[in-house]
Amino acid sequence: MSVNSATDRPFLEVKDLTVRFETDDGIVQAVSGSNFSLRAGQTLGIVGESGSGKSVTSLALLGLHRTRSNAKVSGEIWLDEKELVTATDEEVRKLRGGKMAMIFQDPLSAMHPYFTVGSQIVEAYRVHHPSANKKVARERAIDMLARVGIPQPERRFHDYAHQFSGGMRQRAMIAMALVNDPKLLIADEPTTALDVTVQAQILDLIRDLQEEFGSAVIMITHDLGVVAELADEVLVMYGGKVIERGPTIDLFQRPQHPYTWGLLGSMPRLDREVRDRLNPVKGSPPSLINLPDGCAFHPRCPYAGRNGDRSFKEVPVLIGGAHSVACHLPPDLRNKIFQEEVAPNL
Amino acid sequence: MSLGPEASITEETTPTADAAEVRSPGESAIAGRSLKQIAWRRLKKDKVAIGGACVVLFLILIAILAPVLTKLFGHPIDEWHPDQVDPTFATPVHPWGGITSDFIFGVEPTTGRDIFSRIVYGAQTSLTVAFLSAFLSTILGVLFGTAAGFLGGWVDSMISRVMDFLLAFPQLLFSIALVSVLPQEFLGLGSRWSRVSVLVLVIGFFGWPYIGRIVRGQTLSLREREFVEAARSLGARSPRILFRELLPNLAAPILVYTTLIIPTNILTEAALSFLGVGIPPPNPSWGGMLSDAVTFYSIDPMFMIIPGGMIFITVLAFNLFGDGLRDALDPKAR
Amino acid sequence: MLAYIIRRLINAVITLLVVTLVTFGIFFGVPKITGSDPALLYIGKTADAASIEGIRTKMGLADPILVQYGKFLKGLVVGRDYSSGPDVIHCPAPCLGYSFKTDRLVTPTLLADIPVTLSLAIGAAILWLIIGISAGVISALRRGTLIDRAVMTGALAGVSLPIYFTGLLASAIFIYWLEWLPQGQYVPFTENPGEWFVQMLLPWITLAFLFAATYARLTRANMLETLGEDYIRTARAKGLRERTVIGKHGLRSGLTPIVTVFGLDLGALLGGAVLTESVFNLRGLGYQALDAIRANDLPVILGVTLIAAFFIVFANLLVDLVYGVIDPRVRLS
Amino acid sequence: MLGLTTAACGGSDSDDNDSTSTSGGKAAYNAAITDVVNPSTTKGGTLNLWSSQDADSWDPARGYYAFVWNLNRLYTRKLVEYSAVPGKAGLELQADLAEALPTISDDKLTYTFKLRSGVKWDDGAAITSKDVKYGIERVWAADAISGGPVYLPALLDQGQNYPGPYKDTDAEKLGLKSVTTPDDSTIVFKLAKPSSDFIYLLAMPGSGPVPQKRDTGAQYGSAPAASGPYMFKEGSIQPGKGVSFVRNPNWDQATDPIRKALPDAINLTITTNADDLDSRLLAGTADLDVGQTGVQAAARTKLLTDPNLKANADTPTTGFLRYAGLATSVAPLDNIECRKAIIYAADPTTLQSARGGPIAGGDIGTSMLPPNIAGSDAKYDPFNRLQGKSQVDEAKKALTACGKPTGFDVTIAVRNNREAEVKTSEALQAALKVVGINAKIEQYDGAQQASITGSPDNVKRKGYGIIIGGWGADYPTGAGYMQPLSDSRFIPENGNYNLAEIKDPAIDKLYDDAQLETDTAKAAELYSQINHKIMEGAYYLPFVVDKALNYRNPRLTNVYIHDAFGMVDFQAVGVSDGK
Repeated sequence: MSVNSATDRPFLEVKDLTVRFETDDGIVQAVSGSNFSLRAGQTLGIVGESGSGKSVTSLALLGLHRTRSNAKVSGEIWLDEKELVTATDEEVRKLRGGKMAMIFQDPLSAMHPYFTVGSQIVEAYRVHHPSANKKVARERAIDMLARVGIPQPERRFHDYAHQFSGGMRQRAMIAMALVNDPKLLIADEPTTALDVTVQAQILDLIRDLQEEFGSAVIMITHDLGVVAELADEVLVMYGGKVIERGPTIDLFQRPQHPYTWGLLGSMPRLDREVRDRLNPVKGSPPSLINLPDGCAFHPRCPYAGRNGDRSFKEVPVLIGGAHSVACHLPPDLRNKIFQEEVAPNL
Repeated sequence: MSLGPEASITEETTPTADAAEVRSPGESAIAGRSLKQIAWRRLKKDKVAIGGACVVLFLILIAILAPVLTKLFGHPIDEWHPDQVDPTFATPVHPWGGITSDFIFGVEPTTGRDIFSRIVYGAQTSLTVAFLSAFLSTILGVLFGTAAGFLGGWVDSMISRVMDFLLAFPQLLFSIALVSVLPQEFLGLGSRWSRVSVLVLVIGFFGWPYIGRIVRGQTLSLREREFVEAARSLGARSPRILFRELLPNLAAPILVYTTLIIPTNILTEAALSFLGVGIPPPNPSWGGMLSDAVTFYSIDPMFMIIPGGMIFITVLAFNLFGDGLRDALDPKAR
Repeated sequence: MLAYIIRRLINAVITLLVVTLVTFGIFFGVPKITGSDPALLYIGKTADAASIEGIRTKMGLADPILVQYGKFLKGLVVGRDYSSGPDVIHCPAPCLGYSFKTDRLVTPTLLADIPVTLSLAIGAAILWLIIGISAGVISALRRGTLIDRAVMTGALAGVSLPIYFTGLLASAIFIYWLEWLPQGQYVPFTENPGEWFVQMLLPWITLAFLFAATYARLTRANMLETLGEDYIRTARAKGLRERTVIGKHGLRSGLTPIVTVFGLDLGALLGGAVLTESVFNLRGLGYQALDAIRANDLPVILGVTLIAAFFIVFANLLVDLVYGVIDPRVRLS
Repeated sequence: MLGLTTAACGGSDSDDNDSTSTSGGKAAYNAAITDVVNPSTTKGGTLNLWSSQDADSWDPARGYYAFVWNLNRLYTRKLVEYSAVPGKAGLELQADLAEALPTISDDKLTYTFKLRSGVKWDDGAAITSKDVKYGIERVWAADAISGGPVYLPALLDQGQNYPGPYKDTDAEKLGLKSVTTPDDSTIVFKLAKPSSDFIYLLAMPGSGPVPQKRDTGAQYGSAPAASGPYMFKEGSIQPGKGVSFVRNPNWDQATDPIRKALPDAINLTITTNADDLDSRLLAGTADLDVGQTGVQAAARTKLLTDPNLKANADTPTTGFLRYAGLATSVAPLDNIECRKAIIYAADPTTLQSARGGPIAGGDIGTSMLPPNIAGSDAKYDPFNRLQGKSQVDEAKKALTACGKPTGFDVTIAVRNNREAEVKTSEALQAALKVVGINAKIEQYDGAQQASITGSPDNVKRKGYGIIIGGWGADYPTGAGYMQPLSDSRFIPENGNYNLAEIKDPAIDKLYDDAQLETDTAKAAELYSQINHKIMEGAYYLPFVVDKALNYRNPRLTNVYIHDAFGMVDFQAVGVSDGK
């Protein structure tokens, strides 16, 4: 788990990805021009409020937007030397669930209520292994159930999703995702629907499996704690844009964007004195139909006015190296504010 | 995120909307202030629904102006015109069901009465019955529905049982039988309006369980919802919760389903008249005209097509409008 | 499970009892109130007081209403006897009564009508299921396209057309104008399947048209709701072919609610499709009921209402049981 | 008869020409009214009768439909029977089971019949006078076997209160005192007072013989015993489907001067679709509509516009009269002038169209005695209705005379199950409106007629001033037709048909005189007087004399309209092609 294997090409590379939906109420800019890459065995965390575009990004990667006629995707997605945006539906379908798999949030609604969990896993396996007969597939499925730590897999194989406990359900979900040892695993809020104790178990499970399969993982969450625990690199999204990107440790130690500060501020910490209260980001996320002019965050940004009215006019661009940020505040001013006003409260 | 991106976006575009409304689609019909605005915007955009609404308004106007229209373009509904029909064959002398500049919708076989006037007055009957019975169903439905859902317990089980029972009833049969045993005239309403009120009673009565069920369901789900809980925790008394919190939120579904049972009632009224237990002659009703047409439809199809067409247009218009309204208030249903 | 079924059966019986009670009350009670005397319906042109009295006692109309009801129930369970003058007519259980108008036992009379209604209902059901569901699925998948619009417009028109209009229209066109179909009347399947088919064709189409419209709308709505579900997205994420996603995952849950509606509709129809039967002169339960009501033949009215209610209640029960099987989340208890 | 038809055809000349041009025997429009069409004696073949309504009952004592009485001639022989000839002659009675018309005692109270020898039941048993008496006794058992006419008790019960054979204590169930059977071939009737109509009552199906051991009471209609040339095929009586008759092996042509019995089999098929019946008639797959109530509107057009079809059609008067009774018990109709106002205001033409027009409906009615009954006179038109217009001035005059110059309110009671009657009520309402008489139409359940318009109390209470009705004679004499409608002694508290509630001693007297009059011509004169009295009293408003446009299959032989039934005499018909 190190970031220094600089030579080999990234396993996943996303260039200027833009996703927009045409709805009755107008064009929705779900994701606009986000860039990021990911190496095999690495974990990328994407954080942001709901509607920041993080989930849409993941759906775009899997090409799930394709079934929705009103979705427009532009940019490039390179998965292991293959470009996905321009690829045919059939090509993408073959990759889906095979080379790249996804773990969804609420597993209860994400699993078909009328089919047994086992059969759904078998289905997932056989679609990518047409040669495999039922028996093989069944063994494989039971084996996976066992691998994700479900007791008595043979028996549970025949159960329906609603008969599983929350945690077990999520394990089953993971088993279904990993049944074809994907090279890229996208986990969309895998733990939000679960209670805290189970959350930890699931995260550990994902980490172990990742090491076992050596696959790349994209961890989508609004919970920085999860990211801190798993990710090598973090992407902060706001209003459909990547506003800050950097190695996890670096980002947690020297967060650059006021929004990131807000997120950190809203994150409960064990080492924090009980007396100081959390200070979450005030205000509500922007409408993706008509984003505020200039910096999308400016209406909620307490420091927006600090250097003239640029924030209200220009859209900031992501600048910097390994740790880059999209903010109009000059770096020195930003550091000053962080040191003097924000850090003390964290 | 349980609704997938598109729906979650509608969530973000309506920031003031109560989160719960979006989390559970079924309930999203329950209007928050903003939702009403959205609904209205959607409705205005829905050309078809607006079209339906216009036709409905037009028909209502016709019904109201029936006497005037008859004076202007027609002849009295009970005035016979033997000169307009062939005495031997009983069919209109002029082609196309006897349509002439004088009788713009043609004339009735046998009697030579003016179909236009009879259609116009038929609209009066048809719409009156449909609206009043829908109104009655709604009142009863809301009353029992909220009672069942809100009070719960034995009240609920009682009312639910009654609703199931009524729905398990051969309704049309029973309506026919009922109408034929109920008195032909009372309260000095005159044969026409007495029968209208009988129809309203019967149709309205059999209609209420449909609304009742929906209202009950809504009330049950609302009962558990935050704001009711809140109101309760603030020590609000039941009636207050019922009228200040629940009913306003039931408004949307009630509106939709009331609109949607009107066309059904029109069809039922016509059916009863068709089966001969509707409005007594010489008062016209579309269903009645259709049943008269049975004897002649092979030789004088117009006599069947005109009233049949009217029923069709009317019901269609109401359905279009009703659907539009529902879609507008409940995006999931689109 | 068994306990559940038993409880449901008991409920069903209770419902039926209430139906009989209400019907009985209205048709035997009201005449008592309004003073119209059923006995007079059965006497000829020239009625003398003595014979009217005779009939009244023979019909048991002299008894108080509850006694009459009791006798009716008894007949239902163990059968009863009616005097025919020299000897008695035995009416075996389930005895729905004896029509003094036609001098026939009600039960066999109605049983003889069931085949007609049955052929109508079943035939139409097959048609409307095929047409309605496929139309609904297609327009759900082609949502927003021209096809979708066309289907939905057609469906809306369908639900807005009164069957007694489409029926007449259809026969005017196909029998009188185009002369594709012959005049005629119902012929039992057992007598002549071909003729039976020809004669039932128009009723089937007419009835199916109405229901197909409803089902198309229903199916579309369900499918759309299902296709919006997470598990459909999951299915896609697994890399399943669209065919499998829609055909297996989609239909499986999209069509499950249809089962309920279908059961209830069929149940209601078996009780007599009054309008269709009267438009097409099909002497089924519905027609029988109309005749009975017009002729004030109380025992028959009571019998038909009871049978109709029976079908509906039975359908309800069946639907719930079936649902318990097809939806693993539902546990019957 | 010919002249009568001509005159009766109020206005439409075409009929006259057609009917006069009918050369004996050839098929032509209305030929069967006056002549036997295609006379023949060829036996064999099957007669296919169709009907759009089922028989009310095949039990002779219970049937009341005209066509059922007509078909009854196939399987039931009575002591006397109507002759099998067209025209008025058909109204004459002829000995059937009896070897001759009865010997009537001088006091006109004792009728003695001698049965023919060799008359047998379909099972071979001999038909005895006891069978005849038993059959007649069944008429008393109206509680068990209701539906049929109940005339005989009025003449034969004579205070005995005979309970009917089923409650009869007599061992042989022959306890009716006024009828005696000295031996198996003799039957004697003793009347309390003379009645010239009595013999007609004996010609009714209900007076036919019934073998006591085969009587199953209410179920007898499902397998009646046969004395005529045809019997019901085993188990062929299927309610709502039809019946089939086969030859009765024990019937002997030699014993039967009336019946021809040409076809080998007669099938009656009941269809649920009247239009289907019509198309079958025109296609020749059906021979006759046994109801003889006329074809539907659709077929009517075809029939009358195609000369070939028209040549096989008849529009006989059915013997039914359609009218409105003007209830004298309801103000202001207690005043004759107000009644006159209604009659004058009524528009004969719209009323006629409401009934179906001059051909399918009937001729404009002018008085209360239909043409097929001795004593009627089609030229008698006291209210000048034949000119076909409502006479507003006359009506206004009458109103003034009645003291209601501006008109009055009145209720029209009409059966809800009779489309044509509802239409007539609407026509009447529209016409009355013109002179300021506001009529309110009240439809009542036709099935309950006996207790609604049949109950004078109810009529008074509900104020049914105008009651739409129709009547056909049960037997073709003035009394048989008019007495229930006009004799003050014929007003029961239920099932009353004297709708106007005429209480005129003069009329009652005339009926009694008529009963004493055995000479039919003289009786006819008396009935004509009654008819005049009824019209002068403005008790009834006659609408039309019913006609029905019926089609006969060209292959049929011996077709003619029988005046007693106003329809084809089914028992006489044969088929030419032997199929």
